[in-house]
Amino acid sequence: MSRNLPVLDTGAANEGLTAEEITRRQFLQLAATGLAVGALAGCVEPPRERILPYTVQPIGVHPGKPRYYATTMPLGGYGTGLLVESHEGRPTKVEGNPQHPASLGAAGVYEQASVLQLYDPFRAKSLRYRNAPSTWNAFVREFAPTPQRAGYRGAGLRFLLQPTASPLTSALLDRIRDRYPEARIHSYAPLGSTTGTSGLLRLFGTRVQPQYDLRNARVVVTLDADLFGAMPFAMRYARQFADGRRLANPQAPMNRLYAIESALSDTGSIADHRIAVRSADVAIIAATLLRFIAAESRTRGITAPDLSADQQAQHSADERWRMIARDLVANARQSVVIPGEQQPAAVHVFAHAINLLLGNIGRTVWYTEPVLYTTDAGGIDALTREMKAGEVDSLIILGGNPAYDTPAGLNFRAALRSVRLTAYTGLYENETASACHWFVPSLHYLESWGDARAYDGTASLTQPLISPLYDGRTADQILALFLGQTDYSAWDLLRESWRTRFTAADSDLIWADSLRRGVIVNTAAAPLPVTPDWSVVTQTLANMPQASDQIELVFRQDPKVYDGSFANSPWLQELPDPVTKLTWDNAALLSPRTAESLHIESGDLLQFRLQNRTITIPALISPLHADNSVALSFGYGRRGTEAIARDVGVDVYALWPGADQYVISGADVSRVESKNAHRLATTQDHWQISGRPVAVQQTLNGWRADPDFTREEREHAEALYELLPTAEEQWAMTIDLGICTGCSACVVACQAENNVPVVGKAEVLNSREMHWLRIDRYYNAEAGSGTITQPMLCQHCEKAPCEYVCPVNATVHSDDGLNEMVYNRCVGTRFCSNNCPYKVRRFNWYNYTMGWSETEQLQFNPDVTVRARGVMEKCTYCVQRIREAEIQARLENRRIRDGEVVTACQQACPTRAIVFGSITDPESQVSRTREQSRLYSVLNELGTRPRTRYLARISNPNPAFESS
Amino acid sequence: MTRLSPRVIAAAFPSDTTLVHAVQWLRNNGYDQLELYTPYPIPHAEELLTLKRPRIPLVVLVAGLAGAATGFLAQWYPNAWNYPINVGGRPLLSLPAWVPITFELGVLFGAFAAVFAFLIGSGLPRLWHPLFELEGFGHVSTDEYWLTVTTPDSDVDSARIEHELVALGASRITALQESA
Amino acid sequence: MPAPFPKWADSLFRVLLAVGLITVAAVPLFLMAWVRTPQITGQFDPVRQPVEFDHRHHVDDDGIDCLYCHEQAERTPYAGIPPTERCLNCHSQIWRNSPLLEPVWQSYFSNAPIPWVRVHQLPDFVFFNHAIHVNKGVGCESCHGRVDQMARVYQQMPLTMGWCLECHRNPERFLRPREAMTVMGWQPPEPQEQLGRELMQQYGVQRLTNCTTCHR
Amino acid sequence: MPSPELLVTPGDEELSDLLLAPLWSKSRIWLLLFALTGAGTLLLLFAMTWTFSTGIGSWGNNIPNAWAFGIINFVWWIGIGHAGTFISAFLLLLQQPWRASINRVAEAMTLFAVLNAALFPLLHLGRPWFAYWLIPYPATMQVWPQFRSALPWDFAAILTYGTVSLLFWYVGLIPDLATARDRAPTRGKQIVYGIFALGWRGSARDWQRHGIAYGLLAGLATPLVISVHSIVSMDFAITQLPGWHSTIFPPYFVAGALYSGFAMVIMLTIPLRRVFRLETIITERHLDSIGKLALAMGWAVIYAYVIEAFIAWYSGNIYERYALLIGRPLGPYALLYWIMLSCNCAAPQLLWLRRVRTSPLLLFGVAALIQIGMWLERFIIIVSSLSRDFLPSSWHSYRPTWVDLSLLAGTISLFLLLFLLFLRFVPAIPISEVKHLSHETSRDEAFA
Repeated sequence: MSRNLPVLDTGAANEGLTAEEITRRQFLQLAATGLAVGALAGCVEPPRERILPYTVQPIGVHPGKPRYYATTMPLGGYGTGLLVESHEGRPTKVEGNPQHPASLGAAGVYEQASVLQLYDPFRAKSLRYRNAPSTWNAFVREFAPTPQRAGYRGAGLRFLLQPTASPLTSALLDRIRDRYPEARIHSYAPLGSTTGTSGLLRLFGTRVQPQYDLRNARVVVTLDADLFGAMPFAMRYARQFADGRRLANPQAPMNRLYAIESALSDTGSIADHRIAVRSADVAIIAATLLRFIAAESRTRGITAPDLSADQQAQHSADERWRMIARDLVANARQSVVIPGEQQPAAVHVFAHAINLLLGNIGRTVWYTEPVLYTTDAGGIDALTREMKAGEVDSLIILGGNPAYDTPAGLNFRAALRSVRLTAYTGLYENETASACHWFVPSLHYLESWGDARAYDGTASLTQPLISPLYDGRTADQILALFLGQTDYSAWDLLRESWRTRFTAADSDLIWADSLRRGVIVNTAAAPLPVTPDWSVVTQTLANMPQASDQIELVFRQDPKVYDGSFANSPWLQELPDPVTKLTWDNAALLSPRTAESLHIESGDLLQFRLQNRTITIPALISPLHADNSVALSFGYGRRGTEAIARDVGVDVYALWPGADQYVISGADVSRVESKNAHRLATTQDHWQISGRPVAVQQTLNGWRADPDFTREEREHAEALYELLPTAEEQWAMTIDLGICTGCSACVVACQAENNVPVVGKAEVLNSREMHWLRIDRYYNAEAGSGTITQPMLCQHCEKAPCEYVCPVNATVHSDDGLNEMVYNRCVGTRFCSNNCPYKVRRFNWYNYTMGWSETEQLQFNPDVTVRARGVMEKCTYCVQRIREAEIQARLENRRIRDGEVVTACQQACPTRAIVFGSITDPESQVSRTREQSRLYSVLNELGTRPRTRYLARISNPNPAFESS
Repeated sequence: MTRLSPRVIAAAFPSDTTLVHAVQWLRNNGYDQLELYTPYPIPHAEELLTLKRPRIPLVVLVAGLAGAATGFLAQWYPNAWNYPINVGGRPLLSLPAWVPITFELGVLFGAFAAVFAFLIGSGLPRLWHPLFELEGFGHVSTDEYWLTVTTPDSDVDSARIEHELVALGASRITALQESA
Repeated sequence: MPAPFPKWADSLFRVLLAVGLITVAAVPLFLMAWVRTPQITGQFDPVRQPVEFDHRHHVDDDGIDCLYCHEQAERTPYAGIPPTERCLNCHSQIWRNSPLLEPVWQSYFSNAPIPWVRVHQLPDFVFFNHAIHVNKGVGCESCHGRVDQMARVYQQMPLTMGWCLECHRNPERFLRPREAMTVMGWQPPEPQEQLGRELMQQYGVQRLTNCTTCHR
Repeated sequence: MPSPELLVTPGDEELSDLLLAPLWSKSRIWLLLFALTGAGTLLLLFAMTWTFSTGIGSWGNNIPNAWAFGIINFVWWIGIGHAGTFISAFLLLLQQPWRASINRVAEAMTLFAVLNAALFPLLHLGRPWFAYWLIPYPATMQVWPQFRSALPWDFAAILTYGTVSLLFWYVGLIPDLATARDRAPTRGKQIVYGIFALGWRGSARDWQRHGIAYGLLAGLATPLVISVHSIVSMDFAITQLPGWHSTIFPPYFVAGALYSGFAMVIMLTIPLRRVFRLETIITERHLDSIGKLALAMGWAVIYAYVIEAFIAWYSGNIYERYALLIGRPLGPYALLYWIMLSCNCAAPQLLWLRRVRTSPLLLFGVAALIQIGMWLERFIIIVSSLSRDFLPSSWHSYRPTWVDLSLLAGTISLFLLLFLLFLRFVPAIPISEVKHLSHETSRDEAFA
């Protein structure tokens, strides 16, 4: 409870690291004493608590009132702007920054989970040199002399960074290249594919980065691209796409999405046409599309090169490609074809050739200079080669985890041994840390100063919300060492670098403004004019590989642990995979037919052999997966000191042949005979909706034919008797299934906001996961889309079945229409759960929260009771936020404004699929959604009168497909 | 004439039939202050001694109704009056839901009433009783059939009674002064 | 075999029986009474503080207003415990050498908080917001009692849920004008019930008995 | 002609001694059984301690299967209890003389079964230490129980049922305790039984009041026993869960309860008469009659099954249809379902044969099958309905843990343990009633 919280400020929050700062040890002790009493007390009186006031109270700090600070989280080299909630100097919750282009107010699973990573008890706490604890001063002594060494031009000096767009880091790197001409700077991240840039380099002759805008795209085609999941800027794309299908009525215009991919992705699950093909075949399909479009365009008198000359690939036999091509041409200048980042260069060439033909450039697509810092030093393979050749004297690894996440084919770990001196900085003492001489804990972005650029180049600042918990440094500080700036704090470096950038006059003003906004205005990259070289296209077309149907392996980003850097986050480990609903594991995904041909079932162990490397991994059959394709996700099978990630799942890097080689054919697959199959903890076992009116959907034409098709599921008979809530506000929620991609940001957001515990694999296997909000996913062959995802949370029924069966009044109805769950009154009969037709209630079978470490408890939301063993819990519509707003409104003697109360899930949702508000205000957003004709209640016939209603999903399939 | 303290004669019989005959004789001769002690309820005892039925059923009825009332109030007061809460949109006065407990408490009270009425009416528990002091009274619960008759203290009477009871098959006869 | 029991056994047995029945009935009654005693509610137990701060003196003699130290009461959920500097606003001038102030100076110079002991402690699942109560006409005294008469502060009210409900159900019985918020021993100028109803109108006070009003 | 309730009409004294014999004599076999059941009871205590200390999580329950073994056992035990009250109270009102020799055994069974049943609602709570919140009392928080829920009904029903059964049993017992007092071989026993006999002297007036009170208790117990299992059935019927939400539940459950109850009476009396040589007191006539009752109840249950399925189909409700017509016969618990049907519907048909009803061995076998079948019935009703309800997304099956199993085994042991103690220290056959009966029969013979 915040009341029990030690009232003190780390001071780091806004005005730099001032003298106000209190040491980490004190901070933790005090904070912990405040939180130790976090759980429901039984009948016993707790001991007298202490209250620790400030000695000198900082201006504007009101204990008990959270404060919000804008900052930026770097991921995959790009920054996402965030607003972070802070209670007495404890960051507790991450929200999106509406002003930031990558966020637009939303925050995805990684952003949401990052706050827990800050408090991860397994983070590295101190420096180390050769397995012995060391100090920063010792580290400085080791490297500070380097710049002084007369005549030393950096021979044998190598830096390995993760891809970064940080202006500060870039500036430092430039200076380092000036100071050490012979030093080389390499950047590597397993998912940092370079095929796209090289493809465009070939097509345009310059290094460019494509920028997409879906706002005025009527037709979108993705070529193995997880537009709304894995790609940078995914949240922005999702929002833009959703804006194209927020249908108020059947006549509203609607965009159309074709997803051509192997493994089902968030993008595929919301696509109007999801076409499953081997990733290896995407190139051929792209080529086919290109040919059709070229031909198609010429028939319409649009000038386009003749590409039909050379041999037809067999995929062109498939009518669907022709139809897609027609659809694209019909929507020329307002369509876009987007290639997957992990697809080979050829696909990028074709995709952008198509966009050129369609005249999309400048409308839905344009090009800018690459935002990421690039050198011509070559990638990880070049570096490894040099290391093996003994050309590397000292290697400085800034972040990442190359000893783990580099392709086994390179054998980077072994190469490290042939380097005289290696230093590594990272959050954890992971595989790389143990392989290097020096280890320096790095700072979490929530405790460090820095900057970043978004995918479109927009720059923004990273400011700390808390003083460093452990003895860490930023990568920039280490780089500065090599420039002789030994005792510079991250703040000094940052402020200095920006002072030069801002116009000197009002530099400080801009600085303050940028900190407050969370973005630095007008810093987006400018569009570059490009001229394509069509001969490149024809060449590429000419030497296309032949399509085959041998089994391919697809190496991909994991939707939960990214490339492994989030593997130690309990939230993400327990987050059900958006598609497979798998937790605490990774598995080889394959289609039912492929599984059949291999005679395996889910849970059977598969062995993959590729160039004398083998891994053994459980199989998981995923409907709608492409045949003869196996998807393997990175990031598991960790061996570092991160206890939670340790030995969870299987390390597929061990099979990965080489950087940028994400799709591999020719691996041999065999079933491993074993007594008991591996138990995969999935949170949803039944994937058929079996004709039940649960997740309702309709095609656009179907809707136009019958505008009121949900009437059965909306209208309810009059009740014999009823007691209706009477308060001024009546809370309700509407969820638009038409734009829910199932990305699961809401699930983690809810977990973070409401202190929802993590239970572990064993408990998940017994269906005891605690998520208040889950995302149900059903497969359905009938309708246009392959699947439908449905966020399922407490429906807050006006005639709640759970309430009248509770023997102790522990779950009752509030005057403002909430289904209240009173933890401290609950005796745990679980009768309510039995009578909940939506099964959204969760039970504390054990004392799940008690296992949390001192630091993790710092993340607890002080406005929400931490539940103890034996009580029921469930979604409360974030009642703590409602009451907060209510009190504020009453203090000001006014009504609560529409949009003043925002639930955690609503706030996180990238597509704004969740709308919340009061239905007593006819003008409120939620009231308006409830007037729509596709509104319905789940299990309407039960007469529970849910306050949570859904808008049926409308899909927009190509009529041509249905006719054929 | 002065009132003399009465005396009690207790007689044991081997069988219920002999006992019944003895009783009939005593009643016919006007000795009405009788009590029988038997291992099991012998048939027709009521008629023999012309006992009137105790009012236990009435007591049970009243108690039962009281119980039911208690049960009803114990539900109405908390849920409809003292802390009215909207539960599942159901009306505060959810009468049908209150039937079971109302009934159960009626039964409970009734049952207790029945037991207490029986115990109090029979003056139980009573661990000690003058009869327990009598030789062989223990057989009453097994295989002997006893009667006690209270007589005015006149040797004539008692002698006559005792003699007659023996004739009627009494296996054992004891006389004792009734204490108050 | 003799008669099973002597005469006296009878009366003894009945007495024992009676005693047994009475205890069975009495135990729950006793418990219900017991949980209402200060021993359980924690009332009237003066708490020793790290600093011998005498409210009686500061409030009564010096006439310092509650809000001078607990200045957040009107604006935030927590009334706020004054920062050390606040004590020194005065005591850097007067009584500066008093030994009683030793811990205060220590805190000030070492920049370490004074570990005050909490007096009014609600369970962790209860969320109480000072601002809204104070602004809607609930006086300090109503919950904290006559602090002006306490050398060492103690909890005067039972702070049980039932006690809270008394006011949440019938605010009119307890409300007072905002001006009189911090007055100790305030007496309603007109009949409380009537005044209360007026104030409820004026401040827009509601009768809140929803669970989530306090439990979240 | 039907075989009489008593094969012999011994003299009062012999009869008393025969029926009191177990109280005075020690037997090796009794000690052995006592040790066995005692061990089982220790297991129960261990499992209970484990549950309380580590949490209800140690059971196999989950969401959606929030109720499982705990409630299954509860319903099973409370059901078994019913036959006792039925035999002693209902048959008393119907003046069935044959009840005399077995009613006390049946009542004892009821008591112990109810005791076991009462354990589970407490055990299965998430926070058992707050169980008293189900009682309406003036709390300092001024919050009350919620009486629209069936659980407070349950609480009241079981409380009443347990108490009334105890009173009924004890009132019936008083005269026999007096006999025990007067036949006691030692002073000690005389005093103990004397105290419990409350000074019963068996005067005509006492007998009269005793008779009336006993009759009234029977009159109260009979509707009570019907109400109790009806209320238990409402724990399920008042919900809207397919497979629970059904108006036939009250009669259905009462019938099922009596069904398993009679089976238990059979399973107890058959060894009892054998061990204590009571064939002359508990005669084939008794077995025969209970057998018939069991058969009748079997048919009542079969009827309920049929109606349940028919209504599910007739309602046209897809959820009901799935739960009863697909989920049960074909779902994850199909095997148990079919075993249940064969135990509850097929097996009892043997009872049509008099030979089966009167042969202790066969009858015992059938009873055992019914017992298993009825436990499975509760499993099917509860688990198969919960594990697959409305939203396919939340479907999940259930598997018991060692704690669940220990609790079941433990309560069975406790039940037998208590029953053994009962046989050893309480006149298991109502002496005065049997005497009464024997005198009547002899009188009948005299008139004949």
